[in-house]
Amino acid sequence: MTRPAPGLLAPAHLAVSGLSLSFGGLKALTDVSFEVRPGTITALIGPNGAGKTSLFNCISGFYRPREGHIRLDGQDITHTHPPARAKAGLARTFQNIALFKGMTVLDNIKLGRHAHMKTNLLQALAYWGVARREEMELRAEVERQIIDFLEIDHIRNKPVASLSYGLQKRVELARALAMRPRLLMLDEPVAGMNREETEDMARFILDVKEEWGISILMVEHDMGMVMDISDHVVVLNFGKVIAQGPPAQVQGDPQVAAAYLGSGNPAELMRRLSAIGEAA
Amino acid sequence: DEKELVIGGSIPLTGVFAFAGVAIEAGISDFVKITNEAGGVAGRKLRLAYEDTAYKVDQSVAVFNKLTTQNDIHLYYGDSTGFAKTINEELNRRGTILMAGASFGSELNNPEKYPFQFMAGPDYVEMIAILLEYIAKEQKGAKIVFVNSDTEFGRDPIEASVKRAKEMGLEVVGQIVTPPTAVDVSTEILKLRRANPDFTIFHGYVLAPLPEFLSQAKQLGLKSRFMGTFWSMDNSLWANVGAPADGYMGVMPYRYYYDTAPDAPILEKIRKLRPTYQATGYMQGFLTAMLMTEAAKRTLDAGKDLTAKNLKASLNTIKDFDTGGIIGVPISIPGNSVPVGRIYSYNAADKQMKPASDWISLKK
Amino acid sequence: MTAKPILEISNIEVVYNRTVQVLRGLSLRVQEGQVVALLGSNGAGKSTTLKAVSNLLQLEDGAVTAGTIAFDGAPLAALTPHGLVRRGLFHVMEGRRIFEDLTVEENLVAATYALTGRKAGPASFDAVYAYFPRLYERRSGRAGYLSGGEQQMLAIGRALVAEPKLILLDEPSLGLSPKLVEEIFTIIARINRERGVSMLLVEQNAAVALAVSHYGYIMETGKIVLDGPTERLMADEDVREFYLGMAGERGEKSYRDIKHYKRRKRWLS
Amino acid sequence: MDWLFFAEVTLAGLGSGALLALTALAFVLIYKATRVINLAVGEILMLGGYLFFAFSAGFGLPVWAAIPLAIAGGGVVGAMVERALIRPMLGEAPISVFMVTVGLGSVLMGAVELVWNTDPRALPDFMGATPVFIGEAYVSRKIAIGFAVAGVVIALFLLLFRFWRGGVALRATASDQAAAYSCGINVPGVFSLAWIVACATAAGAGILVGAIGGISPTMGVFGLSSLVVVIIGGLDSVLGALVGGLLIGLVEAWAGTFLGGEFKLVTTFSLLIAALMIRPYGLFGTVEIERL
Amino acid sequence: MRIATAKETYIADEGLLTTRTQRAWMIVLALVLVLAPFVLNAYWLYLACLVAINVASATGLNILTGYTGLVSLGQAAFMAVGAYAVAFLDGHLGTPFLLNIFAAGFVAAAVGVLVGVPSLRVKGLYLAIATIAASFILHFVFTSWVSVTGGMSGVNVAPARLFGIELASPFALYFVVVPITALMVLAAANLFRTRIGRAFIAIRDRDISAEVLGIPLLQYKLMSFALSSFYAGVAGGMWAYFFRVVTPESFPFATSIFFLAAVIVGGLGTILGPILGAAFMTLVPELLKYVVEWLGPVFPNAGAALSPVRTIVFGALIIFFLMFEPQGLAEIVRRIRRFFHLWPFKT
Ligand SMILES: Nc1ncnc2c1ncn2[C@@H]1O[C@H](COP(=O)(O)OP(=O)(O)OP(=O)(O)O)[C@@H](O)[C@H]1O
Ligand SMILES: Nc1ncnc2c1ncn2[C@@H]1O[C@H](COP(=O)(O)OP(=O)(O)OP(=O)(O)O)[C@@H](O)[C@H]1O
Ligand SMILES: [Mg+2]
Ligand SMILES: [Mg+2]
Repeated sequence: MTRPAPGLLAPAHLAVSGLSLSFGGLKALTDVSFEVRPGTITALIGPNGAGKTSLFNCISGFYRPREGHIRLDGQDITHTHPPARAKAGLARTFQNIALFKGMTVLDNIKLGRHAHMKTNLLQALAYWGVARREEMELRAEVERQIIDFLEIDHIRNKPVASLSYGLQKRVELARALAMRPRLLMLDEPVAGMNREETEDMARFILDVKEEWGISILMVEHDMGMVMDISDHVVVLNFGKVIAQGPPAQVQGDPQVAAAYLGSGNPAELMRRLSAIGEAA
Repeated sequence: DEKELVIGGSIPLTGVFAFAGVAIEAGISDFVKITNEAGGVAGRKLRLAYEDTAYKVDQSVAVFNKLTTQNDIHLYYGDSTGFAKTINEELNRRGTILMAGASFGSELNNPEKYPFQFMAGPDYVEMIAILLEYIAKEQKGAKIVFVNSDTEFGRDPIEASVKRAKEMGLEVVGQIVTPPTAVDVSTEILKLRRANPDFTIFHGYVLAPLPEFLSQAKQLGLKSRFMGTFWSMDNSLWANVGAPADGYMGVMPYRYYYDTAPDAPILEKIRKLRPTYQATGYMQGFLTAMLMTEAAKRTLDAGKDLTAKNLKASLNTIKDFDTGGIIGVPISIPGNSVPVGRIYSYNAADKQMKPASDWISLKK
Repeated sequence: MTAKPILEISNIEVVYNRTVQVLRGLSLRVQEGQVVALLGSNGAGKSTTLKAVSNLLQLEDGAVTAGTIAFDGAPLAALTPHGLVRRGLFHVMEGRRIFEDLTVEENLVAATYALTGRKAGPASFDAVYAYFPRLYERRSGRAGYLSGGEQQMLAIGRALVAEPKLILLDEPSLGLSPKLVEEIFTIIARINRERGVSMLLVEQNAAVALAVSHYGYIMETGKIVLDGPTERLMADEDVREFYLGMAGERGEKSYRDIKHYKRRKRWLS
Repeated sequence: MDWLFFAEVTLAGLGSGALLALTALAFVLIYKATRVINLAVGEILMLGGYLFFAFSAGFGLPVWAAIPLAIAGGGVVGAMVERALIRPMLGEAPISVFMVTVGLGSVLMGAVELVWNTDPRALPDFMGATPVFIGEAYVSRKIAIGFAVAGVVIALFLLLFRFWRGGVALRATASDQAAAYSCGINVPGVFSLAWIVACATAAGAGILVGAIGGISPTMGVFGLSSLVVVIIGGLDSVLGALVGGLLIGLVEAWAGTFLGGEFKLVTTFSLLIAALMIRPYGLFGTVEIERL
Repeated sequence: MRIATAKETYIADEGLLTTRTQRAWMIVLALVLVLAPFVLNAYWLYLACLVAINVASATGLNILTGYTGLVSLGQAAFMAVGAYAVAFLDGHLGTPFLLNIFAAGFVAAAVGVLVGVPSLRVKGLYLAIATIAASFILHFVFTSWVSVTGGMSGVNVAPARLFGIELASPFALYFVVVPITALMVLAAANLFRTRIGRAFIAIRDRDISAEVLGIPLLQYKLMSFALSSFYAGVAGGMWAYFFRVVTPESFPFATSIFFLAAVIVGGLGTILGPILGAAFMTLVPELLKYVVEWLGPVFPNAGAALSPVRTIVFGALIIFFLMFEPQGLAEIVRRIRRFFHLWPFKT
């Protein structure tokens, strides 16, 4: 595998402090603070409706927080426009797949690079000079570094709409990687995947961290994977951070177990469920 | 083999002006038939080659191009002011076609700018001038309101007519403009009531919204009399309106289908050909064909080529010409129009437009 | 338990857009009162199977080209999708598919159409709110603003309102927190055990799915490749490795240890 | 300022606004159930006018029979159109379906021209002529009747959607057809119903509009004005149709009176753009949920 | 049957015409276009020019509506802006033909940007109606700004002149109009090979996620409006030289519907779509006239009686094509191509 040019993708440091967000009366986030250290995988977990996706949206600029700051490598980006953040190295995938249905896989991936390209309208209409060169470079890079890496060469010219769910998630990851990310945000990357596909995805995520040297922030409900691959875990509940630390420590936290994890034990669950059967 | 004389036609058989187009087509066709039965024109058979334009300028142009490539055309019927203006350059360039049409646009009544076109009646300004003369005779210093639709057609004569009315000592107490698509005119009625004129002159409408104007005005007891121009003067349209239509007046350059005046043998013929009422568009088409054919006949009789210049010159030689009674007085065409007309008034009991004045010829 | 099947699928084939064949001679049955799990990898055709049962395929330009499906002893090919629902077959679709523009309560009202011709009195949502108190709190808010998990609750809540005999559940645990997964599956089990509702359950979370069900099917590329009572499936080595994430006798394996080239499924045809 | 005149103009505006609102209802009903803007509403309105003309003037039926027959005729056309053209387009892009309704408009217009030719016609008078006076203010009788009818019909629909679960079925169908099916909602039934009721409403509006301004194959443009109403009120809101209709009626009346008829359209359309900048989904339209 | 063509380089893979057959067809087409004026009569040349003008405008609308997803019913008004711009420049400043055409594009683009401003907040069909509003407001400007537009009676345009040759006949204009249109179509095709084209499509498919992925929405939506109206403006400019008179009624609202119909019937979001659609929509009414003519002997007076039938058939054809092929004519062409590509195997 080819590594990206060194220096280009210095892993980013994200610091969120005192973030609050509300929708009408609903407080989606309250005074949320945490950090993503360069080159680590930070997992964001919490019950449904805790505000994880909303937090992602604040970081990528789709929601405007009421209070608080978001800093990328020390620079305050709380009020920058979403496209500028993308250019600064924030890339993400979406909980409900947001691929562009009218484009092929290849075009979806190429789109990720948009903010880093320079072709202007006139050059584009003429497809001459910069436009042509830039497109060719992009194509070569995408092929070498992303399509090969994620093993999606067989589908590159297919329209994304015809792909199965698992592959679509993989294309989303590919598009995010094409954005030259320094911080990659993944919203439920393995939801709806079976064990085998989850393993594939986990391997990609680890590779991205280790070989590309990218910081990763990830929302995920698959505790097996979260606990195995993350370096740091932040737990949200009702919009507040209720715990954070290394995976093992968080897993042991009784508050987290009560709000989020449940029994965490299929055998125990099975016993409970058969008890229901007998009672009836 | 046998030489023909072809009248080309861009005629709106569909679209907003279709009601007129259908009648026009019938009128021209009948004229062609009658002429051919009488042996044609200077030994040539007359033929109408036409197509529908939906009253759209680009379609009219397309039809023009198509017909002129397929036929040897020297006479042409065009359907709108827009078309007349658009095609004018082309007519000048070709110099082989004399054109007239459904437009009485006052702009076209300009032999310098439109040397190869004419209209078989007064232009819109002249029509209103005829109305004004009638009014001035009826009631000195009468108060007038102009009501027009906000279209090229509707706006055409208003400015000039307001000026003329003032010159004639009439008082213009209001000008009302309605959007092109208006059906409901209740606010305009209110304005009219404020102005309280003796005469209201409509222009730029065919039928709607005039009946509503008339009936509401009656309800309100307005004293105004209502008048309109050629395209709103069709008898059958008003026949459906019923009582409110009674007393509606307007300027009409031709006789109506049912006119049994002794000096109108052509109408007799038409009634034989078509036993039911034919609309005013029919007369317009018929007379237009007659005049352009006359121009061609005079050109051919003089042994000249059928160039636009010769055709137009021949047309302008028409003097005290008998139209077979379609127009009640002999006509002359010194320029681009035939500034003659007569005031008719609708009689609801008989369901007929009845003459309310003598033929009025405008003096230049 | 009597062995009367409430749903019987025999040898069906399904084709999309008249070109893409997705199911190839698939058969399965659900006994009355049982929960049956249907497992399989992405794109195997699980959702397609459920849509074939609920007659919703035609909406996506798909068609059953061979085989039969019988619900409650009667072939269902002739029934309209809504007619089927009114007879007691309810499909909780993949991706939740709640009505975003409607409020939570209106979503439940919409589900009362399933009772047409079966129940006279006004429907009550108390049972739903008892199972999912969170929905009660948000009952007059627009459903589109609910979080993913809340929407899933609503989707299952609609099924409850419909009082069906058979529920087809398509990935109910998708995007739910571990705790909620347990809760929802507990509720699924309760609905089954307390009300005797049969279920056909499609799930990626094999552990919980097998925990609540009596019988299981495993499908790959449009065919059933393995089936049996849950106990037997859970003992199968491949099921343990590929669906439950257990490595041999040692128990669960870690995601950190995954090799780049791994053993692929044996039954893959 | 002449207050009586102002009051009269205002009343006239409200009256014509009510007719716009009634026609707008036809857009709203179809949009609510199918997310389709039916650009043929204007032509169906025209057809309603012609059907009434045919039944009353043609067959000589009394007005009380001709009106329901014309309305029912509109409904029948709606049912046929829905079955033949709209249902097969289920699931296609809304813009394609929109274009189909444009084609439909052309077909209906051609059909009317074929049967009744292109002459503009006046409908037999069935509303009487005595003007109505509210206080001292004059109101045209036809406009007053139109106002009353439109008011009653819209109020009925408002009540219906308030207290009948059918409204939920309608919106559920629009939101997600597959999910609506899976809730036991008769989706094709809802579609048919929406089209039948909407087209019947449009046909009824056509009788009123035709009674005021006469009928002609081009009277379909009235549909365009009420489309503006729907956009200002919100595409899926009955209340929006009412408020939007009255608002546009008023603005047109005031603009036409105090600025001049040539300003009517610009004023309305400028208002439309301004309104959309402030409320992009109209006054009462459902805001589309945008989440990532 | 052709065996799949393996491509050696990315350049080849990203070309507009990727197979030899495609290139061959393109050469044939170019030859046909060059030779056509020497074969066709004035009527067909007139139609060819009209088709070319409409293709240019429809291609522009397709950039906005088909690729960027912003439905516009204002295309006719933008064309009118271009036409008036030409009329003004030609009449008042006497600037040369090509410059005027270009300037018409720019003026229209500026107006387009203005009209596009609401597009950031207003979406979907609401936006479509807002563009209707804009076009009626423009119409008002055309009728009222008499000193520039000549008011209701409009302005005349002198024949175009290029290198001292007067371009008055369809034959002469053909050699200007068709190449300009061809260039514009080519430019549009190029656009969608680059980041800007991709950004447009992304906005169409899901604008909010596009923004998070680095695409400034307002800038690109306005750019799309500008480009689309530039195309309309150039088309309108050519129209002005073609008809040589511009009035407020030259571009009625129905023309906007015509263009939208052309793009949809042809196939939204494809380069071929607007070409086929504009040709289809322009020529069908003409062809229907021939049908009526043939029927003439069978039904006397067919012209008058059958013309409503034409209106019906026209509407019915739109309906039929959309029901039969909702993706438009371009999809049919694609299917035919695929058929020959794989022939004799079944797809
Ligand atoms: N645009 C919005 N308007 C109103 N409420 C919103 C909006 N977006 C999110 N919410 C609410 O904010 C809360 C947090 O939602 P969010 O989607 O962030 O949850 P989450 O933690 O991602 O949950 P899940 O794990 O289910 O995806 C929820 O209660 C949701 O209903
Ligand atoms: N509407 C459709 N048109 C064409 N192909 C389809 C359609 N829906 C599904 N498919 C194809 O059918 C196959 C089976 O799809 P299905 O959704 O049934 O899979 P699944 O087993 O439910 O997968 P997942 O676990 O990802 O939900 C896939 O290859 C998919 O691409
Ligand atoms: Mg979330
Ligand atoms: Mg599935």
